[in-house]
Amino acid sequence: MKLNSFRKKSPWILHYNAGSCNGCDIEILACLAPKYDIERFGIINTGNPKQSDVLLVTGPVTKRSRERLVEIYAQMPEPKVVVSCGACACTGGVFRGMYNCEGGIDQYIPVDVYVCGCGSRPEQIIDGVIEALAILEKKTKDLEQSIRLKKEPVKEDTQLNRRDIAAEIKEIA
Amino acid sequence: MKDILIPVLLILLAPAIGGLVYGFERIVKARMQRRTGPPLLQPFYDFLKLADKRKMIVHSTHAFLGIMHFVSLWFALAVLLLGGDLILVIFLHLLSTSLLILAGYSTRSIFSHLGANRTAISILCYEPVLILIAVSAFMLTGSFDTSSIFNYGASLLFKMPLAFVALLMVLPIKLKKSPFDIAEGHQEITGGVELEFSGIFYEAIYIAKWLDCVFCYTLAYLFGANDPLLGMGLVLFVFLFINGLDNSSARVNYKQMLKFSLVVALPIAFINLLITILFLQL
Amino acid sequence: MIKYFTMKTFFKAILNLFKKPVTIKYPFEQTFIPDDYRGMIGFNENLCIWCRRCEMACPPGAIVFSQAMDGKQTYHFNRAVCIYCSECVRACPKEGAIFQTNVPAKCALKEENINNGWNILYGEALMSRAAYAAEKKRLAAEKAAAIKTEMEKKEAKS
Amino acid sequence: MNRIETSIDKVKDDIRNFYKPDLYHFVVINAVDLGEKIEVQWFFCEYANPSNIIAFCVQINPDEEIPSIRDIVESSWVAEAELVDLMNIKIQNTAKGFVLEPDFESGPLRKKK
Amino acid sequence: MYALIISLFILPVAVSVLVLILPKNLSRILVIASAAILSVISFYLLVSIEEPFHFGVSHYMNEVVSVADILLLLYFGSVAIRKKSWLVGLLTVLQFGALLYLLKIIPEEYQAQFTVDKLSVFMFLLINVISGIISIFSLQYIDGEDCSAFRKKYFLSILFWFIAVMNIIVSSDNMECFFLFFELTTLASFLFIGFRKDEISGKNALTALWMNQIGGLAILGAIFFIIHNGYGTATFSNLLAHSSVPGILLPLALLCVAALVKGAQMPFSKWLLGAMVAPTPVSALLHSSTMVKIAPFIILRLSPALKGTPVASVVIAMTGFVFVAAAIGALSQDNFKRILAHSTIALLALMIMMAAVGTPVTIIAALTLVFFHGLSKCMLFLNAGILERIFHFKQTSDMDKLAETGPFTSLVISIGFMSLLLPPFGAFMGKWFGIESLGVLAINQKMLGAFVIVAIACGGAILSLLYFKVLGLLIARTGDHDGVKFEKTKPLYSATISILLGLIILSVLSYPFLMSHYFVPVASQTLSLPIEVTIYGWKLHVGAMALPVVPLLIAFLLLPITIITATFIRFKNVDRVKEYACGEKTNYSFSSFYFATDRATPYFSVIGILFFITLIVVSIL
Amino acid sequence: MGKQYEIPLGAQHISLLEPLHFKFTTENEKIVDTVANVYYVHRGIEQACCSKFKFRQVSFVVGRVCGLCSVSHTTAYSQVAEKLIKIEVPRRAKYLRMLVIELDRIHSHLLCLSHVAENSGFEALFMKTMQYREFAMELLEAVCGNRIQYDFSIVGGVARDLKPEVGKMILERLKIFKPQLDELVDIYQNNWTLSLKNKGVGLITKEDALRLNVVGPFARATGLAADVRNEYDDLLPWKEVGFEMVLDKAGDVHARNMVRLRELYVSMRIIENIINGLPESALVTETKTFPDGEAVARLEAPRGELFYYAKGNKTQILERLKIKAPTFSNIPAMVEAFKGNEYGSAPAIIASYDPCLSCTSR
Ligand code: SF4
Ligand code: SF4
Ligand code: SF4
Ligand code: SF4
Ligand code: SF4
Ligand code: SF4
Ligand code: SF4
Repeated sequence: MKLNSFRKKSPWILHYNAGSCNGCDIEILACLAPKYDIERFGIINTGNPKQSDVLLVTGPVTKRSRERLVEIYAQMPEPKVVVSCGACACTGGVFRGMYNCEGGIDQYIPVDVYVCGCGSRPEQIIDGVIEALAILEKKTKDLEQSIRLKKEPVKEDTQLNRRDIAAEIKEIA
Repeated sequence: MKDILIPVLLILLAPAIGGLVYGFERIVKARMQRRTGPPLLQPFYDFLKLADKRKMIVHSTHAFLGIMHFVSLWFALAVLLLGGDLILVIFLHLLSTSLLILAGYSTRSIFSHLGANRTAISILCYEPVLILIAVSAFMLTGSFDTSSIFNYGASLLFKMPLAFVALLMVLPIKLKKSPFDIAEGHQEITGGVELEFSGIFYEAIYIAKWLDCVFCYTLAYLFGANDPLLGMGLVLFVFLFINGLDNSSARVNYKQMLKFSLVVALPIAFINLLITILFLQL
Repeated sequence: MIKYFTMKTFFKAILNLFKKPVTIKYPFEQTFIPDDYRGMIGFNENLCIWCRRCEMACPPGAIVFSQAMDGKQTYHFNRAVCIYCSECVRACPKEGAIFQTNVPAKCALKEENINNGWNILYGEALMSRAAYAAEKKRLAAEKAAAIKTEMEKKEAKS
Repeated sequence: MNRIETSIDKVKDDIRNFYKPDLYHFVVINAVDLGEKIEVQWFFCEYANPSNIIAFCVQINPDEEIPSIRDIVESSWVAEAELVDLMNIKIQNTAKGFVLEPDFESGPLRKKK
Repeated sequence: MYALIISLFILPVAVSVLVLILPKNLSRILVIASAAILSVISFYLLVSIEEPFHFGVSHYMNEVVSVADILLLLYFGSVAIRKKSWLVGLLTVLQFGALLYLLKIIPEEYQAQFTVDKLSVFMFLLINVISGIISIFSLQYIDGEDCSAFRKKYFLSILFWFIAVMNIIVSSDNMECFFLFFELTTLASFLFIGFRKDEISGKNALTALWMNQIGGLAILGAIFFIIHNGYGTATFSNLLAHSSVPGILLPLALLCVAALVKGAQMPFSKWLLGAMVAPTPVSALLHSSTMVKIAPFIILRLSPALKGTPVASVVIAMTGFVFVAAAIGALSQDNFKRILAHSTIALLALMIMMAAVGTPVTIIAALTLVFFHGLSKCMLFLNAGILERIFHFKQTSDMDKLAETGPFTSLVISIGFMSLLLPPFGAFMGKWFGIESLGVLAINQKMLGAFVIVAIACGGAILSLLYFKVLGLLIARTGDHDGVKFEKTKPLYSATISILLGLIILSVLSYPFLMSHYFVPVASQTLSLPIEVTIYGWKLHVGAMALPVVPLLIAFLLLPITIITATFIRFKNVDRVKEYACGEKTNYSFSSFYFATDRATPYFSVIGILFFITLIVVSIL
Repeated sequence: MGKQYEIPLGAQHISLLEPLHFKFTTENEKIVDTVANVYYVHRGIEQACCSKFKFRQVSFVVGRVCGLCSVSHTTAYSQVAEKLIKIEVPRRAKYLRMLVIELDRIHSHLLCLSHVAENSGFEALFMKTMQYREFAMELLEAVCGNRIQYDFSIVGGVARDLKPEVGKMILERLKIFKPQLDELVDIYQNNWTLSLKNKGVGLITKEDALRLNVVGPFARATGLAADVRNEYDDLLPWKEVGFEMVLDKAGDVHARNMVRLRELYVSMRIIENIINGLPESALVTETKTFPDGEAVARLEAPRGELFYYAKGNKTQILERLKIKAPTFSNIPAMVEAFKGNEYGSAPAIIASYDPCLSCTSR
């Protein structure tokens, strides 16, 4: 495990429940608890999108949650990663195709890590977050590089990202 | 020369020291909850990370006030460490806090507002007590300068233990520790004033928190000032006390806090002042 | 007010400092998983009789069979759709064809395209089956037609 | 389960005569689409003899307005609001949009014609 | 010199007559010019007067004063009859009787009626500069008033007449004369408050009248006791000369009562609060440089005699109480002007307290407070006028859009409030000195010292809370706008405000200079003590006290610059996001804490009355 | 503008596990009015259960109505489905169902308590409760094969048997848990700051409870004896295994905490009794009939009465399934109980309702 190399980062998580059954949410809570204690990795559950790096989403995104999810995602500063927790957040799980939900959060925001399981064990969530940390680091580097090389990076992170990177490029030029 | 050198070094290193204290505090907190906790240098990792984030602000006034909060707090700390006038230090601290409060008010964000409201209330809770303690110290030493406390023959702790008790009561308010962490009230107002800061701008607030740690522990140290060992012991005691308290109490609401401070802490400080004036004066 | 100073919790908290944390070192040490943990679904192609009952029983549709034109079926399973209810195992008439392991599913990365990919695969699988069925029907019809023409021919001959 | 069949005009009075807050527990209001008609059921149970579940059943046409029992059973507003959205029926003094987005037209629990 | 001082008395009177007759444009020019001239004269006096300058006008003056006194009382009597106010009537009758008796017993000998020392000059400067600015401001303001053209002129006329009265009052030494002008200010405030002629104005004007009349009565009483007990003539200088005579306490106490009444200390705060109904320049005038400032002035005058007496102790205790009580009272207010008024009462209490303590440092603190409070309050009240006239609101709760609609006004008001609250502004300096020097006080008067320190600490904290409440509303804004475009106000408005703003910032920046060259000489002359000012290390030593100048200077730079920069700064290349509202998009309404502290007012009044009684009782014992 | 603040709480808020939105109108942080929006989690399960899923699959779907008392949902559904297909469940299956329900209750109550502690700003107690709660999760994992979403009850019986060694393990762990529970009771009862935050807060009287038809620990904390376990002897033999009703009088947050804590003792006793007296029989009753007719079933989930109504039409797919969750009944009372409290207490009050909106909105 090369975990030590990730330790120089401090991912702060934001948890949003987009209509899940609470199953995965309580497992996220369990991750914070002494037995799993994800603060070992410097993780804090901030509850504040503006200071978070990792968005942990559960639930299949109901129609009413959709706008809130996107809003919260937009308020998080890059670099950020999204971890979808549990089958229903990944793909809709058992709720696929129900009339009021959308079948997976990646229909609305780009997801980096999918944590499987229904409900996912805390171990799985930790694995997912650690996976996310690597991506976070890579994204940070990409962002730096893109500023240095004055070129557009990370394709997948949509318009939002591109706009501010363009601004930074202008600044350097 | 040496007199100046050490404080100056301390001042320059204050954020680093504060960061370490903060990191240590997080570990202690975790241990008190039977967790492993983050590594000691975690605050610095946070620091590095925050610097990397995309810069996002609500508006410039808000962000700028946040930065100035940090600057002025550092300045207040510098005056304290350089042995400046205690009352002035308290007011300079008020100044820095007020910048934070204004930052909170400057956005149209509910929680930020509530946080600012509550911070303003908490000023009401601790400022008079601190002033009374400072005046008591003056009564003993004959000067408001912190340096004179160092030069005073005995430790303040033994001369005015009640003042120390009062200090113990208001420090959790200042450090935003349970049961008086109402200004931050994570589960209620998600951080209050800090809420709208992000990235590098949050960094200023974050480090200001570390500086606040140093500030408060320095106040505690003053009670054992002429005996460094006692001073350190006091700091350790205060540290344990505050964290122990933090981990064994729920958050009260602001009215209860106000009541507590005005009915318990303030009278204690006042009695201490009276005792000092009546019996102990030079 | 007096109670404030007689807080048992306070001293307990201080004492906790000297106790060992209960935290497990998860990513560095594996945790205990019971043998009958409901983990990944395994599939044994050799035992399967391709009855598709598991697919039928699966609530979220995490199992899909696609079918090639030669009639060979392929089993697809999506670990991000599966809710690990083991209903498929219960539904299977052939013991061991489909079974549940105690390995929790690994998380998937973006590259795996686990959601949209599955949607596409699902559609394709259904199409392939429809195509196979149509093909089969066509063949059967052809065969029937051939037989019919043959019969007619025979009839005509006779 | 005791079904008490009644009619839309009488149901409110029936419930008013029947319901005593300290004797009966209001459970929920349910509706079932029977095709042509919709059956609405008000469920109560007795605190003293809990196995005794009483259901006031009324069959209505989909466009009829159902009386609200909010003035008898205060807590019935949630159930009523939900029914309005999910069954697409009318209940006195109850607006759409509590459960579903206000622009969601059809009642999802109705049978598709 | 003499001519200059007299011109300070005559010129405003002349202007006050001229504005009544001159056409509008001419009178405008006249007002502006005379405001400038008055300021220049008082500035020149400041530089030139070294020793106290005694002079008297011809001895007809005494007769004139007596006649004027009687005429004034007759007018009050007519008011009492017209308004059917038995209280005013009673007080007038009492005053009349006392006056007549006094006229009989006052020994007929010539004496200098006027003394102009540094304290008077200090007041001159404050009065003339600030009132001048206010008069210029009112030119514009009164234009928008809904009244006849004559009344507009009449308003300006009283204003200048008031300036003259103030100028005389701070330089008069003779108490009889002092009484006359004291009551003339009462009259002025009565006319001002009643200016709008509606029911509330009338009622409040009457309240102001009778309350201030009590002060007048107290002065008459003081004169009576001085003469009756045979301490010589009824002049301030004579009083100070006799300060060690035991029975002198009673007249001192009575004069203190007069001061406390003018200073609107509880329970007499009502008249000042009632004065809000008058046009806003009046409030500015009453609160900043004139009227209420008579209170600290009297106490400052008397402080050498007062120092260390039981009377001083009672005054200190009382003002300590008022400081907290007024601060608490202010918390419940929502009206901008009322908040200002309450804070005036609180700060006046602080000034009086400082003056009553009477050590060099506290005198300097009192002077500092008087000076900076005058500037800040004037600016704030003028802004209150602008808010009414341009933005059309009076409640603080409406101010939350101000940062966007009126960035300049909001900036100015913010600075005004900060100058009442935060280091390094003057008001803060006053508070700070207060605490530090009261520490010294506590060495002698232990209990009192302790009590007052608590009062200042708490009152200060409560006041901060109050100011935060307002500042918070002022600074609220949504998002950035490119560049700050100041709102358009009337030229006279922005000119006066800018001058005041400049003065505040200038005086804050030059505070160490002001202190050593302005406040210290005044204080030392008032106390007739030499006060040493030295700079040693990074500290400025004033008498026994040391000011850390360097940290202060840095604080000087830190705060104003922060606030001003915060208004103008625009971060480049930084993205803007919306506020966090739990992911929801609806708008929510805001407000700040409010405190229903007005319930406590009756109790405060009772305590205040008790203090007044104690004051008299202590002085008799 | 004026003296009133409107404070949003939710949809995303750190003190909430679930998206629900409260809009508090406050004066000086004192709540004067509350508006609640609780339908963020509406997914359309009822409709899906009577159109998309076969009636046997439905028990897995209704489990996902909510992860916290998924076993209650599956059991309640199984009961109603068994009534429709007219079969009797084997005794051992009934006992095992009760076992898992009680284990689930332990973890659910502890979760709720920890959440109350967290929202009262008592992080250490949150951590402690969560730490002690882990044993229940481990036991559930051992019994059902998953930490949440047990999928244990299926139509006709239960999905898996209890291994004897697991039974032994449960008894051992309960022994360890007992002193821990005593410790928790001590803290929740006696901690001064916590009682400041919890006593007299979020008050609902017995009259209110009757008027607003409150259920579950919420109702029992007011003194209203409403516990389905007391009632339905025919479906699950609660009385046999030693059920006792726990009541309190105060009706505030503290009383709710105490009711939950004391119920844990009852649950522990029930579990012990079940394991000691587990009858031998088959696990599932097989049948090939399809559901027909109407039936209702009630079950005491950790948060209160769960009510299922089902109607079959002799096909694989149900005609109608109605789920009435406990929180659904409590919403009217929830909205009322805020009035007059400090905003600072609101998160704790919310947590003390133990709101679970995923089944309210389904
Ligand atoms: S994945 Fe399963 S357990 Fe997790 S939230 Fe979704 S339905 Fe619940
Ligand atoms: S492109 Fe225009 S409309 Fe779209 S996000 Fe940017 S600023 Fe807004
Ligand atoms: S019931 Fe299902 S498995 Fe059996 S023949 Fe029909 S489709 Fe195939
Ligand atoms: S375990 Fe359940 S969800 Fe997973 S494949 Fe089998 S039947 Fe489908
Ligand atoms: S049910 Fe069993 S035998 Fe049938 S297709 Fe599935 S795995 Fe194969
Ligand atoms: S685009 Fe947005 S931030 Fe910019 S001026 Fe318009 S409203 Fe303000
Ligand atoms: S009451 Fe809550 S925990 Fe229970 S099923 Fe409903 S949502 Fe889940």
